[in-house]
Amino acid sequence: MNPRVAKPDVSAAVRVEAAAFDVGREMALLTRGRTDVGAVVSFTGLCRDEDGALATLEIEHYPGMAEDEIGRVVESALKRWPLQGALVIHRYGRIAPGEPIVLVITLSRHRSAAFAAAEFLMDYLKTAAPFWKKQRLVGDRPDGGWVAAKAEDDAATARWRLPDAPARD
Amino acid sequence: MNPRVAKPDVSAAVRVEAAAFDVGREMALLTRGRTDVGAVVSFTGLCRDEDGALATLEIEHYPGMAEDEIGRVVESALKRWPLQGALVIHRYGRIAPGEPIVLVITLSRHRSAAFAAAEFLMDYLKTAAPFWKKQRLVGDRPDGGWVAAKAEDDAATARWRLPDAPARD
Amino acid sequence: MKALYFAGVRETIGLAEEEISPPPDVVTVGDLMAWLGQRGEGYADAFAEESSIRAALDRTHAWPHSAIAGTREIAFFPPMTGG
Amino acid sequence: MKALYFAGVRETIGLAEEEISPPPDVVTVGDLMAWLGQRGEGYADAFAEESSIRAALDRTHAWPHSAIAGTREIAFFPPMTGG
Repeated sequence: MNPRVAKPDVSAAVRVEAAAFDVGREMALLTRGRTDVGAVVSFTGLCRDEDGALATLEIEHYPGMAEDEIGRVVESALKRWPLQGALVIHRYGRIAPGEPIVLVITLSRHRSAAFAAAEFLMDYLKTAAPFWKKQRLVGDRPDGGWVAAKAEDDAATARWRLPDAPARD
Repeated sequence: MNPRVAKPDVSAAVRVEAAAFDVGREMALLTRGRTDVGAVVSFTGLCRDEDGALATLEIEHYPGMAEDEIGRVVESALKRWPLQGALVIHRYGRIAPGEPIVLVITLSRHRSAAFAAAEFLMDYLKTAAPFWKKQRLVGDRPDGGWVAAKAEDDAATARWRLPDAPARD
Repeated sequence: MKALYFAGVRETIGLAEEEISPPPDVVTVGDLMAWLGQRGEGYADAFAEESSIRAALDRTHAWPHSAIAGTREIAFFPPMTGG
Repeated sequence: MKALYFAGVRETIGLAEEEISPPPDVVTVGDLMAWLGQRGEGYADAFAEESSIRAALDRTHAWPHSAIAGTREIAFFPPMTGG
């Protein structure tokens, strides 16, 4: 999915894919030929090995809704901050420790908007995008179960809630 | 300068250089072979053309102090947040619109520390690192003068001040 | 109506998707969860705790009180852990 | 003591660096700015407004009230605009 926004010079894209991404390449594509962008913020989420315990992560997702939901979060960010671009990539499938899982890139004239929007996007992705992580462990008992949702992630999302926005749960 | 920090698995580096940098390459070098990092945040500051008015930016710096001062700010960030790495690159000399000027990368297990430290580093760089920008304009009057410091940058820095830290001015 | 199950819900029920035809007195997402909970052991386990399940109606997050009328696709899943 | 001037201060004075030997009654950075301000027209302009000048003693930010005793290198420059 590639929800183009009507505003000129704003490129927004959402990708949900199995393949690994290249942060430098994505950033170069977003800024190529542009001389109006002042600030580029990127967030890359990597798979940690949990001190050697984790063999791989398996990420399940809800095809269709994953793209739609991330697209809605990107639209909110574009309404809330003067962004010149936003890209979100979220992987699914089997991911090894050290590999990237999620990428958020924001472009703006000034740094404060780019930082705030990138953090907002990540906080919402964590709690609203339909992805679930299962751990495969090293050793005899490989089933590490589903990763539990964290209350701190809900709290991180809640702080972006506008006074007039209805609570989600 | 490359101020290695005694803590294991924390790599901190500061570079002040004329050459352009490659964000993807720097990020890959910082995370290569690591499986303990969960979050990588990057900030790239680009030269804007000011709606076509700017031909080039000339960045003057104070050699020696620039590295030292950025190094001190990096040390503060490492004390304040549980970072696994930090890199700051600041360019000097002639820079064309669209080119990168400054790069901050932070590594941490969790995203909130990586985001906060990257924003802290940028805010302090803006007001404390000895760099000055001069504008060369398009057209008959190329001397666009020195860029003036912004009150909003001082305000951005001030919000990180700890209650017991002395004000700087 | 198509029902989709993801992650722990899918594993507990033992199904990824199925066609369902709830009776007319099943009006809300919460009603549907109660109705599905009576279809067998896996279902009973999956829907035992309403607060640990999330639902989406036609790929948009929904609440237990959301009305299901007109929905083509309903999905049930645990709290999300992406990012 | 070596004095360094950067950016607008360097241009206004017309010098990037020089050796200076302030008299013993020049104790603070502020004193030094007043003393330098009397060395000629460029200096007078450069140091006319104390609040628009920043100083560093041996490559560390300093204040007008900072003592200059023991300093090998002092630098004067406008508020910084890096990043």
